[in-house]
Amino acid sequence: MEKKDINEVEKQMNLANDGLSDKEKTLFSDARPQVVPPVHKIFENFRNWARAQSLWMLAFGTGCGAIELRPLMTSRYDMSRYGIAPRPSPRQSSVFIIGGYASLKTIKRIVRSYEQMQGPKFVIALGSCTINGGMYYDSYYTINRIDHYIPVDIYVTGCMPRPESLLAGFNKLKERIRAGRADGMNKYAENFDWYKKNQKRIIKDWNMPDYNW
Amino acid sequence: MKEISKSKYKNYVADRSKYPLLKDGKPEFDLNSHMFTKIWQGPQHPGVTGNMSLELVINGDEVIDCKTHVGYLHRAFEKLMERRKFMQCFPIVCRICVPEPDTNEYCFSAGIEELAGIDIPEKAKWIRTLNLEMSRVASFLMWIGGQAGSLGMGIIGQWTVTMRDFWLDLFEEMSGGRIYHMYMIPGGVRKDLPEGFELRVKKVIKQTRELLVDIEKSFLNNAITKSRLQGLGFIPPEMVEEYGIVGPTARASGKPFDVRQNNPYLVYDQLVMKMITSDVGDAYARTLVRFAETILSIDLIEQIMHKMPKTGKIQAKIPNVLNWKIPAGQTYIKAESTRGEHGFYIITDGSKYPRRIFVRGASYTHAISVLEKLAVNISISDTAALMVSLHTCPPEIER
Amino acid sequence: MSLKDVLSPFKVWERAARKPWTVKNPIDERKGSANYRGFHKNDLEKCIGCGTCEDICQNLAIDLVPVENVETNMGDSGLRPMIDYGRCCWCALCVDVCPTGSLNMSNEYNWIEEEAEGFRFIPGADKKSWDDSDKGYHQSDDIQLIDPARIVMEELEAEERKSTFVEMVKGYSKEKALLEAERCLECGICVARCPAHMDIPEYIKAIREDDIELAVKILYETNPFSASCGRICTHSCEEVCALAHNGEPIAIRWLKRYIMDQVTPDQIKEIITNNIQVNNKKIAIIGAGPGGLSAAYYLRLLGYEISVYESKTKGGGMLRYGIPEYRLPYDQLDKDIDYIASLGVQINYGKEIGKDLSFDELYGNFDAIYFSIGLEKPTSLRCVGEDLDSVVAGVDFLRDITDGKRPDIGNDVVVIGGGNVAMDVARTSIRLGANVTVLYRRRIEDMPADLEEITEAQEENVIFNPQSLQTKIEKAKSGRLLLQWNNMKMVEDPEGDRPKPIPIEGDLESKEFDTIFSAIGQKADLSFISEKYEEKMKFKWGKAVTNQFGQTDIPKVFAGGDVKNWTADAVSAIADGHSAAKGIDEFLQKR
Amino acid sequence: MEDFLNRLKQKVEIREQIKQRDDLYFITIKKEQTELVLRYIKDNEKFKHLSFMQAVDYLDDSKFMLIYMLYSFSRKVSLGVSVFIDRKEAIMTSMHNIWPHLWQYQREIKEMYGIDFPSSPRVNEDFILESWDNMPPMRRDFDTLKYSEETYYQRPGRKTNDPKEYMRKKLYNDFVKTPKLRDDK
Repeated sequence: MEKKDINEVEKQMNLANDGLSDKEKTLFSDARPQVVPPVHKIFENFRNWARAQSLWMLAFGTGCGAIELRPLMTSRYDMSRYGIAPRPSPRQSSVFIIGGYASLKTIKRIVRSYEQMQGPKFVIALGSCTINGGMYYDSYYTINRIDHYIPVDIYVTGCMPRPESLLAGFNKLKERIRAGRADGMNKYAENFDWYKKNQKRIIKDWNMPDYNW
Repeated sequence: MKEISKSKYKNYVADRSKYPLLKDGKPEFDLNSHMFTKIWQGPQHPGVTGNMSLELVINGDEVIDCKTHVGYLHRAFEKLMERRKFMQCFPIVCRICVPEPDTNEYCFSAGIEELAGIDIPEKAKWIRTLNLEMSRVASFLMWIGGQAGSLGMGIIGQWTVTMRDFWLDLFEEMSGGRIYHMYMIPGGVRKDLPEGFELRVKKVIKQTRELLVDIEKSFLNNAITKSRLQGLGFIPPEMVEEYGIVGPTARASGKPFDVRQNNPYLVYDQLVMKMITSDVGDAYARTLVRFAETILSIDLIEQIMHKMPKTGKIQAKIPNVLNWKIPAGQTYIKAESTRGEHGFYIITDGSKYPRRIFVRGASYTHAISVLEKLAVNISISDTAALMVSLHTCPPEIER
Repeated sequence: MSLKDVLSPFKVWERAARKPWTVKNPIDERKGSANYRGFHKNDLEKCIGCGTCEDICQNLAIDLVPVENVETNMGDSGLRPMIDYGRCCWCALCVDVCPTGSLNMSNEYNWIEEEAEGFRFIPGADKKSWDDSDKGYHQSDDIQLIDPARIVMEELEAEERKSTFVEMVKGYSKEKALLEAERCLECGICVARCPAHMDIPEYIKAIREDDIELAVKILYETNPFSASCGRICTHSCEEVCALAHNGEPIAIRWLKRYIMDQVTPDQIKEIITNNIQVNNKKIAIIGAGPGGLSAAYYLRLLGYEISVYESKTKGGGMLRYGIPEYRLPYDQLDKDIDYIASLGVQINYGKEIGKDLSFDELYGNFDAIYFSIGLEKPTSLRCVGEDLDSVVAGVDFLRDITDGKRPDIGNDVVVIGGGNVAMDVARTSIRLGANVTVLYRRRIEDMPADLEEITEAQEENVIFNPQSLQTKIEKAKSGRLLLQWNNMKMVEDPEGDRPKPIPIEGDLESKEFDTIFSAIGQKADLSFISEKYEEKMKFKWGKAVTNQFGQTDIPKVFAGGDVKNWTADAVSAIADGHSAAKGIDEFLQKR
Repeated sequence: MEDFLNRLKQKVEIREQIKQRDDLYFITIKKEQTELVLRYIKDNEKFKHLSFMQAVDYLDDSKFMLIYMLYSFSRKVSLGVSVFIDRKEAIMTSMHNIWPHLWQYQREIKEMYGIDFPSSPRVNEDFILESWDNMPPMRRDFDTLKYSEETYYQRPGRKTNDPKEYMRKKLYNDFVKTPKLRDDK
C-alpha cells in the first residue's frame, strides 16, 4: 500500500524539465498530462460520434508513407468527403499518421508534435516498419516499435499501404472512436513515465521540455 | 512544346542596400541584436519537400542565412546492404527514393550484372527503359503539382497527382506494386508485360497529354507563376560545374548534361531524343525544362512501345541466389533520374555480400550547398518554391 | 508577363464540366491488379517446409512453425512458414524462390488491426478471406532464382564403356562441383531421408567454400565408406531434395564422390586425427562389408579392440563382390577399408565362421558380437530345369568376375530379374562381349533397379523383355539352353496396390541361350550360427529381429546390414553399423 | 583517354589503373599528391564535374579508401581517383577549395567514418546523425544489428525452427550423434 502511495505522490509531482536551460525553463510548463475521464454516457457517445465525423490529420510526412497521403488528399480518393482534412499545425490536428519507419531524428519530432496536439488525439501507424521494424529491423537509426514511444490506435499493414488501405484504416479508427475505445491520450497520461523513459532512452540529447503542450 | 528561348526579362538582382554586410559571400548577423529572427522551416511543415528542415535567419521577411538539416529519413541503406546478399539488396534499393524508385533499381541491377558478367536479354532492356521513362513521367507529374502547390495553386496538384495515380495503375499492372515496384532484378525483369498493356498505356498517355495542355495554360502561362518564379534562384552556368549540379537543373542553366544522351545506357541509343536546355537558369526556366522533359518522356514511351520486340526472354540465367558470389571489382553505374545523375558505386570482394554500395543521390548538392547559397536574400515565402524548383529529394540525400 | 498570362488560366474552367476522376467507393471498388503483390497464401499440401523462403527473406519476416494436421515425414519437415507483417516488405522474393511453388500471393491488401500483435499468421493454416483468390503475384517460369538443372556429369560413351571395366562416371571437376554445390538450398530435408543421416547441407557448403578438409571430417562423422558411397549409393536423399519438386535434385552422391576424389588415403589419415583411448574390451565382427567395417570403425573410435572375421580374401563384402568394377573401382573401396584398418582394427581374411572358427568360440571369447553379412544365397527361379549346368546365380557370377575370372558365358545370355543385381549381371555380360536379354515379370517402370541403371543398360544395348515369366529351362539339341517363358498382362489391383502381372494363357515364347543368370533375389546364409543360438534369436522373413540398436534377443549379439534391414543397400548397412556401435557401447558400459 | 593517363603518369605516380568500361576508369594515386592531381585534372584535363566523393573501409588492411568520382563533359568519361589513407590516423586534406560542394561529402564522411578533414567548413557539425554517441556507424566493425537489438525493442514472441533439427527431433532423435570430428566454430 505504501508503495502505491509513493507512486501517487510522484504522479502529482511536477516535471523536472532537466533538458532545458534555466532561461528556457520559465518558458515551458512543467505540468503532467492528465487523464480525461469520460463525461455522462449519452453525452460522451454524442461527442465520440462528432469526433469521428471530422478527423483532421497532421500533415507531417514522417516516412515514406507520406507518398500515399498525397493521392489520398487529391481528387481520385478525395478524403475530404469522409471528413478528413490535412492540417499544417499540430495544434489544429486530431490524427497523427506515422508514415512508416521513424528514424531517431524524426522520433524526437514525432514525440514533440504528438504532445503538442490537442486532445482528443489519435494515432494511425502505417506499414510494417511501425509494427516490428519492417525492413529496417537491423538499422541502427530507425526504431522498431512505435508503440513504445507513443500510443497507437490503429495499425495499417503494407509497404506502403495503399490509399484504399489508409481509408479503411480511417474507417476502423472512426469505429473505434464511436465505440469509445480510442483512448490513446489517456493511455499516454497514465503511463507517462514509462513512455518518457523509453523516449529518453533513445533520444540522447533531450533538449526539450518533458511534456510539450 | 514550344522551343524554350532566351528569356526576355532580366535576371533578378536583389536590392542589397538594406541587408547586412557580406563577409566571404555570407552575410554577417548578430542574433542578439533583435534585428534577426531564427526560425525552423520543417521538418513538420507543409512547405518542405519530404522530411527535412531549413534553419532560417530572417530579417523582416527576407532570408539572411539558411542552413539545411537532413537525416530525418536516414535508414542506413548502405550499411544494411553490406549485410544482405546480392539478391536481398534489391527490395531495399527502391526505398531510397520514394517518388522514383526505378532508377535505383536499374542502377543496382546494372551494377551487379556488370560485376557478375551477365548480359541481360534484349527485351528486358526495352522493358527496363520503358519502366524508367514511365517513372520519370510519374515523378515529373508529382513535381509539377509540388511546384504549383508551393505557389498556392493546389488545384494543379489535384490534377497531376491523380494523373500520376493512373500511371501508378500501369505500374501495378506491370510489376505488382504501386509505389515500390521491385521489378528490375539483377538479370532482367520479373514479369513480362501483361496482355493489352500497350493499349492502356496509350490511353493514359492521351489523358496525360490533354492534362499537360491545360497545365500549360493554367500554370506555365500564368501571371502568378511568372511573377513568383522568374528570377528566383538564379544559377549561372559557371556554378553548375562548381557545385556539381546535374539534371534538369543544370540543363536549365544551359549545360547540356543528360546521362541518357551523353553516356547512353539500356536502349537509349536507339531512341530519338533531343537535349532540352534553357540558358536562363532561374526557377521558371527549370519549370519549363521539366515540363518539356515530361513531354519528351511521353514521346520516348511511345517510341519504346513501337520499337520494342514483342517476344523474347526477360531474364538472363543467374546462379542460385542464396549462394551467389560475385568476383571482386568496382564499378560506378549512373542513370538519369528526374533530378539528374543518379549513381550507384558498387564494390564487391568475391563474397556473397557487397563490400560497399554508395548511392549518389542526384539532389545531394541541390538540397544543401546550392539551396543554402540560393536561399539567401530571398523572401521567406519563396523558400518553398525555391526548394521545389531544385527538386530536392531528402531520402536520397541521407539514404 | 502580359495580360495574356492573366487570362490564360481561366481557359481551364472547362474542366469543371468534365466527368470527375473520383472513385466512388475506393475500398471495395478497387481490387488489386491480377499481378498484385498482396497478402500471402500457401498451399499446405504442396509445401514441404524447406525454409527457403525464410532464408531468402532479408527482413527475417518468416518463421517456420509446426502446424496442426501436418505430419513430419521423410520429404516434409512438417513446418510451415509463419509471416510477420510487422517485417514483410512484399517483395515476393519468397514466392519467386519457393522450390515447390506452394507460396503465392493474392491481390488483397487491406488489413487493419487495433493491436500490433495481430499481424502474424500462417498462410494456409490460418483461414483468411484471400485464401481462394486466384489473382495476385504467382511464381512464373519467366524467371529462375534457383537453377533447376543439374550440372551434367561426364560419362564414358555407351559404345566405349561396353568393352571396358574402367569406371564409367568421370566425376566432377572442381568448377563443376562448385557450380553444383552452389545450387544447394541448405534446407536439410535430405538429412532425415539418408539412412546414415549424413550432414549433407554442411558438406555441400564445405565444398562451396572449398574447404575439403572440413568436408572429409563431416563425411567421416557418419559414414566411413564415403568414397564407395559417393559412387554406388542408392541416393534416396536426392528423391526428397527440395529442388526435385520443380527440377532436378542436387547431385548429392556425386558431390560426396568429389570430396573423396580430392584426398589421397594418406591425406585422410592426416585430416582425421583420432585420439583413441584403448580399453580392454573385445568385440568380434562377422563380415568385413560396409556394415561390419563401419561398426568396427565407430567402435574402434570408442576404444574397443575389434576383430573382424571375413570368409573371403578381401574386404568390402557386397561392395566388392556384388558391384562390378565399372561402377566402383576397387582402389576406391580399398581407400575406405585401408583407413579403417589403419586405426588398429584387426581384419582376419579367409576366416569363415562355422568352418574355420565356430560361433560358440566367438561367443565365449568376446564381450560382444556383431554380424553384418551380405545376401549371397540366390533364391530359386521356381521353374523346371533351374539346376542345369549353365544356369548360374548372378551373385556367383559377379563374385567370379571380382576374383579376376572371366568365365565363358557364350554369345547369348539372359538375365532373369529386375533388380540392381540383374542390371549388374547384364552389364557385366555385355562387357564380356555377349548379347544380353533381361527377362522380368512386370513392366520396366516396375523394376526395383535404379532408373539410371536401367537407362544405362539400355544405352549399352541390353535388350529388355518385360512382362514375361520363366516357365521352363531345358537342354536344346544344339547343346545350348532353351528358355521358355509366358507373356504376362498387367491387371489393376482392386485394392489400389501396384498392378499385378497375370500370365496370358497359351502365350508362350522360347529362345535359345548359352547362359541363363538368375537374379531374382538373394537371401542371407545363416548356417554359421550354431543351432543353440539360432533358436534364441528371432528371424522374420529371413531377417534378424533386433531393437533399434541392432541388439538381438541374445544381449551379447548384435546384427545389422542386409541381414536385418529391408532396403539392403550399402548406406543402410553403414547406418546399422553406426547405431549398433552405439548399442554395443551402451550395452558394455552398463555391464 | 589513354593519352591523358600517360600524360598523368609522367607527372605523378599512378599505383593502379583499371579500365572498367569504355566510359569508366579507376586510378589509384598517392595520398600526398591528391590535391595536385585533382587540381591538374580539373583545370587542365577538363574533368570539371565531381559526381561524388566517398570513403570505403578496408578493415582487414587497416585502411580507408577515399574515392573522388570525376566526369568530363567533353570526353564523356568518368574517372575514379582513389587514395588510401591509414585507418588509425584517419586525416585527409580537405579539397573544398577545388569544388565548393565537397565540404558536404567531407562532413558526411567525417560523421559516418570518422575521417577528419581539418579546415573543411562545418565539418564537425551533425550532418545526418543527431545525438550519436557510438562509433561512426559506417565503419565495418560497427554491428548495426546488435546495436538495433540493444537499443530499440524488438517485438517478442517469435520463434523459428530449423527443418533439419526439427526433423531429427521428430523422426530420428535416437540416432547416434557421435563422433564429432568437426571443430566447433
